[in-house]
This record gives sequence, C-alpha cells and structure tokens, in this order.
Amino acid sequence: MNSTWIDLSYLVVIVLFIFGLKGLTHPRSAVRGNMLGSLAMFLAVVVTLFATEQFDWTLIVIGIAIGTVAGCYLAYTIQMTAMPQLVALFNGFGGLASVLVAGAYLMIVVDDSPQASVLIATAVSGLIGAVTFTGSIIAFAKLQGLKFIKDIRFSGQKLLNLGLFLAGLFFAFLVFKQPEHAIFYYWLMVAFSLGLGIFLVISIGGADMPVVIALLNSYSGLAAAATGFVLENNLLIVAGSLVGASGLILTQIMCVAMNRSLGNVLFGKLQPTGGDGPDAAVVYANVKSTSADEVAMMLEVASRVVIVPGYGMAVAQAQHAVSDLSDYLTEHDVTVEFGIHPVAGRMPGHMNVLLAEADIPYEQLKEMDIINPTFEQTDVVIVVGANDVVNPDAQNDPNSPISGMPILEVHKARTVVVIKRSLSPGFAGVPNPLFAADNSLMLFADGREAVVDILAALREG
Amino acid sequence: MNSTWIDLSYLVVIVLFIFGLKGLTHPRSAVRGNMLGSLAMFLAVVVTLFATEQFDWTLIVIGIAIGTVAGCYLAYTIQMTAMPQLVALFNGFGGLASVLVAGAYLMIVVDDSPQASVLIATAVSGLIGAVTFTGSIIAFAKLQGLKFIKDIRFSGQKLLNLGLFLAGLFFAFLVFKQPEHAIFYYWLMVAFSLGLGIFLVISIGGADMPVVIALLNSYSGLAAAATGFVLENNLLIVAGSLVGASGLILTQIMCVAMNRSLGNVLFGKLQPTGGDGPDAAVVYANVKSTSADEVAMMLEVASRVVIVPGYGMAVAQAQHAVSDLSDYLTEHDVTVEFGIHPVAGRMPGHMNVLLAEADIPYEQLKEMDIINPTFEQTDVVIVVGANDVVNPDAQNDPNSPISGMPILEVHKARTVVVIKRSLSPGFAGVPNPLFAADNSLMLFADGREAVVDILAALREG
Amino acid sequence: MNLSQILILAKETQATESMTNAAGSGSHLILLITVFVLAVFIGFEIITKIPPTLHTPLMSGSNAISGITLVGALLTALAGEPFLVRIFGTLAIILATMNVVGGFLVTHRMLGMFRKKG
Amino acid sequence: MNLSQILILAKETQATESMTNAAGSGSHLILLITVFVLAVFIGFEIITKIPPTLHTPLMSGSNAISGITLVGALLTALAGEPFLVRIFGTLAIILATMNVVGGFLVTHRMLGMFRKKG
Ligand SMILES: NC(=O)c1ccc[n+]([C@@H]2O[C@H](COP(=O)([O-])OP(=O)(O)OC[C@H]3O[C@@H](n4cnc5c(N)ncnc54)[C@H](OP(=O)(O)O)[C@@H]3O)[C@@H](O)[C@H]2O)c1
Ligand SMILES: NC(=O)c1ccc[n+]([C@@H]2O[C@H](COP(=O)([O-])OP(=O)(O)OC[C@H]3O[C@@H](n4cnc5c(N)ncnc54)[C@H](OP(=O)(O)O)[C@@H]3O)[C@@H](O)[C@H]2O)c1
Repeated sequence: MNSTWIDLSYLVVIVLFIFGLKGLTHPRSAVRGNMLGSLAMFLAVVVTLFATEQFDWTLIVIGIAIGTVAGCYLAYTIQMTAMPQLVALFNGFGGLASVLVAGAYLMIVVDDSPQASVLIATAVSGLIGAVTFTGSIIAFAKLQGLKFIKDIRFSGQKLLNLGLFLAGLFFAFLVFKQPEHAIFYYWLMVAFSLGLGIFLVISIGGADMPVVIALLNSYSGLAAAATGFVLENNLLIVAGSLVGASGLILTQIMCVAMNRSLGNVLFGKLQPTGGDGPDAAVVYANVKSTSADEVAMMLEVASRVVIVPGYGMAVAQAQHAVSDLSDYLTEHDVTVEFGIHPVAGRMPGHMNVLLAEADIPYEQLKEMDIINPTFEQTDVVIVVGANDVVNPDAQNDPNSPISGMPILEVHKARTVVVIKRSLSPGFAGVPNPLFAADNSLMLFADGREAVVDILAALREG
Repeated sequence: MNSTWIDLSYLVVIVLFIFGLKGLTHPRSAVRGNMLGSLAMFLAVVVTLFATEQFDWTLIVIGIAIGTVAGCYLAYTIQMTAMPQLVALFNGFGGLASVLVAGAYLMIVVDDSPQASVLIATAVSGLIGAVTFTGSIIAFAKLQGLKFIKDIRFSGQKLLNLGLFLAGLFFAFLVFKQPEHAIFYYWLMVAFSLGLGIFLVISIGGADMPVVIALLNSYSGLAAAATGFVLENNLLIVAGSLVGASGLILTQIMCVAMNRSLGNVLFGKLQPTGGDGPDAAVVYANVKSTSADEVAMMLEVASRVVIVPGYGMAVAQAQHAVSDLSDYLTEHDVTVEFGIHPVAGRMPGHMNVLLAEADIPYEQLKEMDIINPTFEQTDVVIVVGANDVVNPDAQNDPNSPISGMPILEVHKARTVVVIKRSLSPGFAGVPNPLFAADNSLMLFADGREAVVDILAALREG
Repeated sequence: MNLSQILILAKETQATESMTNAAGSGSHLILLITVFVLAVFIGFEIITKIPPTLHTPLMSGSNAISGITLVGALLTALAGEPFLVRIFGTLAIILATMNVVGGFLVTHRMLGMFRKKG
Repeated sequence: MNLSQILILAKETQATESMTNAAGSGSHLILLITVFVLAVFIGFEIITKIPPTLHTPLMSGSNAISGITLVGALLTALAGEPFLVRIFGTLAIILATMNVVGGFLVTHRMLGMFRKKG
C-alpha cells in the first residue's frame, strides 16, 4: 500500500475519532459517537496491517484474537457497579502496551544512532506507561476489594516516591545521554517507574480511586501520544492527546465537586473521625428511626417526593426497586424527581448510569443546582444510601473535612427518610448531623430490601 | 536566530491566537482576547524579522510604517455604522496580499523545480486571494453606497461566472502542469479570478452584503492558509484556518436567521414586491398614525415597555436618544427591555454593538427566544426602524419571500408604536401587515428625532 | 522532500537561504508538537461540553481510544526481526486489543442503557 | 532528520523498511494537512461558543488574524533579490499591515463600548 494512502487514511481516522468524541457530547448521539470511535480504530488497524505486503501474520492474528476474546469476555460479564475497576484494568493494559512498544522500538533503532527526540520520546513513553500500569493495577485491586491490598501508609512514603521518581528520571536521562546502553537503562527506568506507580497509588483511600483512575486514564493517553512521537505517527499523537485532555478534565471536575485539590487527593489524608471533628456519639444523640410501613404512610399523603441516591444504592443494587417505587408513586399522582449529586457514588455520572439501567426517564433526573431550590416545597425526601453528599456540615461547619463541598440540601425538605444499614459514616468518614435532625427519620436496612418493603407496604395499604 | 527557536516562537503565537479567540467567547474576556491576538501578531512579526541577520530593512520598515498609519487612520475615523464596509475593505487588502505573496514566491522558487504540492498551494492561494480582493472591494463600494456601483444583473451572468471560474481553474492547473511557464499562467489565472470576484458580488443586493462579507472573510482566511502551504509554515496554516472556520460559521448563522440557503443568497433573487406577494395598497388600507405626544401619554401609564431596534436605528444614529428614553422610563418605574433579533440591522450583532455604544446595560438586551413569550404581558412596544424582523407574514403567509424567518412577535403586545419615515419596505422588499394591525400606531419620522420628541413630551407632561 | 530540501538546491542565492531560516515548521518534530498542542485544545473544547450524565461512558470510551497504542504495537510487531521484539510486539498487541475491544464494548453496553428509555 | 531518513540508514533489514512504509506522517505535507484539519476543528468548536452579541467584533477580529499573511509577506520581501519580488513583497506588507493594525484596533474600539457599562 502506498505510503501517501496510509497517511491519508490515518488522517481520516483522526477525523473520525474527533467526531466520535463530539458525538459523546449529547445522549442522543452518544451511541453513534462510540461506534464512530470503534470504526475509526478498526480502520486504523486494517490500514496498518495492509501497509506491509508480505509478512508472517501468525503472531499478529493470534495476538488480536486473544485480545478480542478477552476484551469481549470482560466487557460482557462485568457488573455495572464494577465499572470503575474495569476501566482501571483496561487502562493498565494500555500503559503496559506502551512500555512494550517503546522498548521494542528501542531495540530496532538503537544501532542506527537514533535522534535525540526519538530517544526522549521513548523514555517518556516507557516512564508514563509503567506508572500507568502498576498504578492502575493497584487501583483495580483496591476497588475490587482484594484482601491483600490495604491502604498502606508509612512514614517516609513521600520521600520514597520522590526517590523512585528521580531515579526513573535519571535513567530516562541516561537513555538519551548514552544511547549505546539505551536498552539497559530503559528497562532500569521502567523498573523504577513500576515501583513508583505502586507506591503512589497504594496510600490513596479506596474512595478516591475514581479520581486516580481518571488521572491514570489521562496518563495512558499521554503515554500513547509519546509513543506517537517515538514512531513519528500523528494518529497516535492526536488520539493520545485527546484522551490525555479528557482524563485531566474529568479529574478536575471530580476534584471541584469534592472541593479538594488534586494534591490533597493524591498526597493528603482526610482527617480521621473524632480528631478535631464533632464526636459521633454527641451528634447522633437524638436519632429517630422508622419503619417501612410508616414511610409508606407518609408517601401516601405526599404530593412531591425527591429520591436522592448515593453509593449505597449501587452497593445494594437497589436501582430497579427504586424505579418500581418511583413508577408506583407517579401512577398515584405524586411528583417524583431524582436529585443527582455530581460525585454521588464512586464515578462521575455513576448514579445516572445506574438509574438509566433501571429505565428511569431522563427528565426525572435533576442536577444539584436545579433541584436544590425545590427542597423547601418537597414533602418527603428519600435518601437511598447517600451520606456525604447530603451532609449539611459541608455548609455549616467550616472545620469539617468536607467543608465547602456543594451538597444536596435535603435538610430543607419537610421530612427526610434516610435508608442505610447503620450510622456508620460514608467515604469522608465524618458524622452526618442530618441523621439527627428534627425532620429526619432513619430506616436502618439494606437499600434494596428497604425500598422493596416500602413498596409492599404501599401496595397493601 | 536559530531555526528551532523560530519554530517554537511560532508555536507560541499559534497558542496565543487560539487563546485570543477563546477570549472572544465572553464579553468579559473579549478585550483581553483581542489584545492577546494582537500581541501574538506582533510577536510573529518580530520573530520573523529577527530570523534574518543581515538584510536591507528599508523597504520593510517603510511598508510596515505606511500600513500602520493607514490602518490606524481608518480604524479611528470610521463611524460605527460603517463597520461592515471597513471589514470588507480590510478583507480585500488581505486577499490581495495573498495574491502578491504567492506570486512573488513563485518567482523565487520557479527555477528550482518546486514540488507539485507547493505549486498547487500557490495557485490556490492566488485564486482565492484574487476573488476575495475584488469581491470585497465591490462589497465595500456597495455598502458605501458609491454611485457607480449598482446591482448589475444581466442574463447569462451565471454562465459568465462559471466561465471565469473554469478559466481560473484551468490556468491554475497549467501552473502546476507546466512549471516552466508557471509565472505567466499564474498571473493569467489571477486576472480571471479578479473578474470572477467582481461578477460574483456585483449582482447581490446591498442588504445581503453582510453574508457576503462573512463568506469573503472565510475566503481570506483560506487564502492565508494556502499561503501557509506554499511556505510550509504552520503558523499561517493555523491562523488562516481559524479565520476560515469563523467566517463559515458566521455565514451559516446569518443564513439560518434569515431562513435562506447560502446558494439563495449568492445566486437567487428575492421575489420583487407585487409579484405574487400581497399588494401594499391593500395591506396598508387601515394604517393609523400617531404623534410623539400621544406616545408619551401611553408610556406614562405603561408598566412594561419593550424597545425593538432595527436597521433604521443605525441609519438615524438614534441609539443615544433611545438610551436616554430608556433611562427616563426606568427612573419612572417602567420596566424597559430591548428585543434583539439576530439579523436586525446589517451585521450579526449589529444592534448589540450600537446599544452598547450608547451605554445600555447588557442585562436589558434580550435575545429573540427570551423576549418572545413576554410580549403578551407588554403594554407598549416601540419599534425603532425595524421592519422585516417584526413582519408577522413570516409566520402567517407561506408564500411570503421571508416565510419561515423567525421574528420578534411584537404584534402580540397591547400596543405597538412603529417609528419609521414612511411605509416603504425594508430589506426584503415586502409589505408589513403589522403596520395596519388594530393595535399598531405609526409614528412617521426620522428615528432619532421621533425618540427625542417623545422624551421631550414625557419631560413636559 | 520539504522546503529545506528544495531550498538546498537553490543555495546559490543568499536570499532563499534566509528564507529557509525563517520559514517555520522546517523540522518534522515541531510539526508533530504542533499537532499535539492542537489536539489537546480540541480535547479540552469538546470534553468540557460533555454533560455529567455521560461522564462514565466518556471515561471508558476515551480509555478505549487510548488503546490506539495498538497501532504502534502492530508497527513494531511487523517491523521486528529480533525474537524479543516480536514477543514484546505480540504481547503489546494482546494488551492493547483488550483495551480497545473491551473499552468500546463496555461503553456501548452502558450507552445502551441510556437509550432504552428513549 | 526524520524517521524516513533514519531508516534509510537501516535499510539493510527488510523489517525496518516495512516500518517506514507504515509509520504514518512520513511526509511533511500530510503533517501540514493534519495541522490544517485540526485547526479547522478548533475554529469550529470555539466560534460556535461565541454569543451573538460578540459576532461583529468576532468578524473584525478574525479578519485581523487573517492578516497573518503579513508574515508570509515579510518572508518574501526578506528573501527576494529580483526587483519585482521586492516590490510585490513591500506592497503585500503595506496591505497586510493595514489589515492587521486596522482590524485589531477597530475591534478594540468596538469592544471598548461593551466594557464601558461594566
Ligand atoms: N462520584 C465520584 O466521582 C466520586 C469520586 C471520588 C470520591 N467520591 C466520594 O464518594 C462520596 C459519595 O457520596 P455518597 O453520599 O454517594 O456516598 P457515601 O458518602 O460514601 O455514603 C454511602 C453510604 O451508603 C451506605 N450503604 C452502603 N451499603 C449500603 C447498602 N447495601 N444499603 C444501604 N446503604 C448502604 C453506607 O452506610 P451504611 O454502611 O450505614 O449502610 C454509606 O454511609 C463523596 O464523599 C464523594 O466525594 C465520589
Ligand atoms: N443583521 C444581519 O446580519 C443581516 C445580514 C443580511 C441581511 N439582513 C437583513 O436585513 C434585515 C434587517 O431587518 P430590520 O428590521 O433591522 O431592517 P429592515 O427590514 O431593513 O428595515 C429597516 C427599516 O428602517 C427604516 N429606516 C431607514 N432609515 C430610517 C431612519 N433614518 N429613521 C427611521 N427609520 C428608518 C426603513 O423604513 P423607512 O425608509 O420608511 O424609514 C426600513 O423599513 C432583515 O431582512 C435581514 O434579513 C441582516
């Protein structure tokens, strides 16, 4: 195949990727956008394969076959709640692929005194790729709740990280400075970077993983872009930088929604409960609990109900039960809306995905800024497994670790029913005065069971 | 200066241009955006000059000096109403510059058997540049109302245009095909393209000029981008394509707002009045006229007033008078808002610029979609020199030439006062049944004088 | 062949030499960097328009795109004579293919949920 | 020096040759075209965000940017020995400078009107 045609095809692929991403800007065009993206990728692979006339394709075909089967298997068997760890896993694979490609390319060109820029790009690609790989794997293990991985923290950890980073940089520099030993230094650099990825992520709390994953996603894009500089291939550069930008912006959005800086997520710790924060025992002195029957009675006389889902709904897989409840209420002339906090759950847009899975109409989902002014006119708010995103301390207590985080102001409603299993704290580890408020009632139960019980009580009564 | 540094500086310039353009997306950052853009241009010029160590700068300095003085003079003496023609003029200059640069470059490289792509780019740059030049000059002359330019239409005009275009293309092809005579063919091609620019624009009605100017603006960007391909300079390519995209989108926006296709603007004619449209005499049978005093009395008892400016306000330079009236009414507890139609006037955003010149607060300017639902609660609408944009036939009469154009629905207000000098039609040349509606009153006068009179009457009364 | 090469032919005239100097984008590398910078801008412009509802699909979808390393892996596997190069290349192909195929499929699954109600 | 040139040195191995073939962006021209395409995308993304109020300043401002031909004119004027080339170059400089200076200034004047009330 003529090289000009390859170049032009790659340009077409670039354009398709951009249109694919543009498709994702609207729910209506998102499916098409994603298909455009995969079409583009397919085209890129086909063009690349046809670029070489005679070659032993066995290994390549085997590789693609294995990858496809494994990818399909993972994509179709995964639970929707396990999405974060799956993304992390894929991400890690991408990173490792970058490491291998850059390493292999180095072997090919090292004897032909490659250009400085190529050597630098190779080192960058290997460094970022390696950090992405181990970082993502650790993130995966944490989210999957694998037992052998705990939040490991020890003094001097930051120093260790710094040391690993500097060592990685140093050998990257040697790759470029002493090209005759480039291969040796390259793998040494990779080794240190692998270590860096582990120790960077291992100390970060499991609940902060989504931010880490978005950031690593950005890294894997940058690694691909760096590989593009290695191969002087503009397709890799463009696709990689699109992903790099996307990951950075998502990271940024999550940090803003949690009112924390990226540095704080990566290196800081949240204050442990009871430190100088309020004491849980004091806060929870006046908690009133309720039953499914009682909640059903309240709902029967309500005219406006808002449901606020949180991470607990995902854990309990309560979305279908919630959807049934919402349908029942709507049929009985109750206005039902959902209040969606941007960081409810553990992924940006987590609640939207779950509720969409349960067929809840798009129009009923309201963003924070839209729903907040309506709580004062709301008869009953049902909080299903949310905690931090409805904690009024974020507004009232300037010393709270989550101070400044925007919240759903459910405490302004006439009655708030909170469904959760205990008084244990959410991700941020702080007590929630909402649970003891005068207008609050706790329904201690698993999210799904509680909602099913309420619905049963409604149907009976 | 080292070539790498030049390249990097150009990259910085590119980034500055993009941030400059991004600045224009918000009124608050627009001034800074424009400054960033000019800073970028300055940097580009300085870097380019310092790229060569020893050279006779006399001509260059003279050229820049003359250009700067002339540019400043034009920019500071122009009336705000004459903005369209000034943009057209500058546009033409840019186009001619592209023609000259490509021509000169051809002379430099022609003996060294230049690459095909360079020859093609040169021809494209010359062709587009030449069309932009004469097209813009004609547009300028029309808008300036120069006597010797009329809407010239003759049968076979489309054929002539096609012929000129094909001839231009043919010689462009020869530039590339017979490089040994490239220079000769180049200028021949330019000659035909100059002709094409003239005859393309000369038949288009003066009122359609803004669309033409936006389109030519896009062309001048494309010409610059083509020059970039000639010189293999990515700065010119990026800056040129930014402008190309911008012009195309503006063209598109204007066409949509007028509910016409670009082809119709460029080649079609609006139906002449009286053809199969309604007859003016019939439409205007029941027109009621009013006086400034009467309008003042109505305003005294009004609680909500909307002012709808149009091209006539620009002609009469009535914006300051309108601003005074609005201030007076606001001080006397009348709610005053302005209804801004996207194609009121003769430039996109024309009314916004004029009203901003007269210090009318941004918040009082409402776009069409926002203001339309409020007309039913409006006591008095004052239409100042607008016509087509308030013509209800666009909604009611499917045979009207402006049928389908979205309008400001002033006819739904309790009373409509229309200030214009006569019953003569606006740009589209169709009668306006609004003027004869039961709730309409005509105030026949120059826009500025009428508003001044109303204000005087208010102050007295 | 690029400008600098053409102009080497025309080295006689001092004039064109100064031009080589300043024509910009003389080097391949700077063009690649330009492409990178422009793509980052496009990414930022587009991503900031994506509504929160679509953030999770965006995350997995863009993750799939980052599997573009697959193209690099193919190029390497195709190019590599040394045994190790082929092994690395094939491994990279497997990993990158999983990233690509899995990423796009899982995004499709997720988006399917949004569409059902439509 | 770019990939193709490096790889010419390594022509011995059939392997690397196939790589030259497929590495993409082998040619300068395709990179320039890529830059063009990406810039058009950026233009579209940004311009569609600009509110109608700012359309007239946008028109004159972007018009000023199109005066970037000035850089081309300078390069030509600096490069040109033949008399005609210098004349053309200087003329182009005058015209493009007017476009640039006038365009930015008039935009500034217009925007100043918006700011006053702020
Ligand atoms: N979405 C994102 O992108 C993202 C990213 C990073 C961090 N975060 C953080 O994650 C938090 C999200 O807030 P959130 O309010 O959604 O969750 P949360 O504050 O983590 O609280 C979740 C609550 O759900 C309850 N729960 C767990 N399993 C349950 C079950 N089976 N049935 C019923 N309840 C159950 C838990 O209480 P019990 O154990 O008593 O039942 C817990 O208090 C925020 O602090 C946010 O900053 C979010
Ligand atoms: N804005 C754009 O970007 C753009 C671009 C292309 C085309 N257009 C077209 O331009 C038209 C704009 O509509 P429009 O309603 O603003 O204007 P219009 O329909 O052109 O009507 C302007 C009216 O102003 C009156 N007028 C002129 N001088 C006056 C003066 N000194 N004092 C008072 N009145 C005066 C004229 O009537 P008298 O002569 O009786 O006074 C005329 O009827 C639309 O048809 C649109 O499609 C706009």
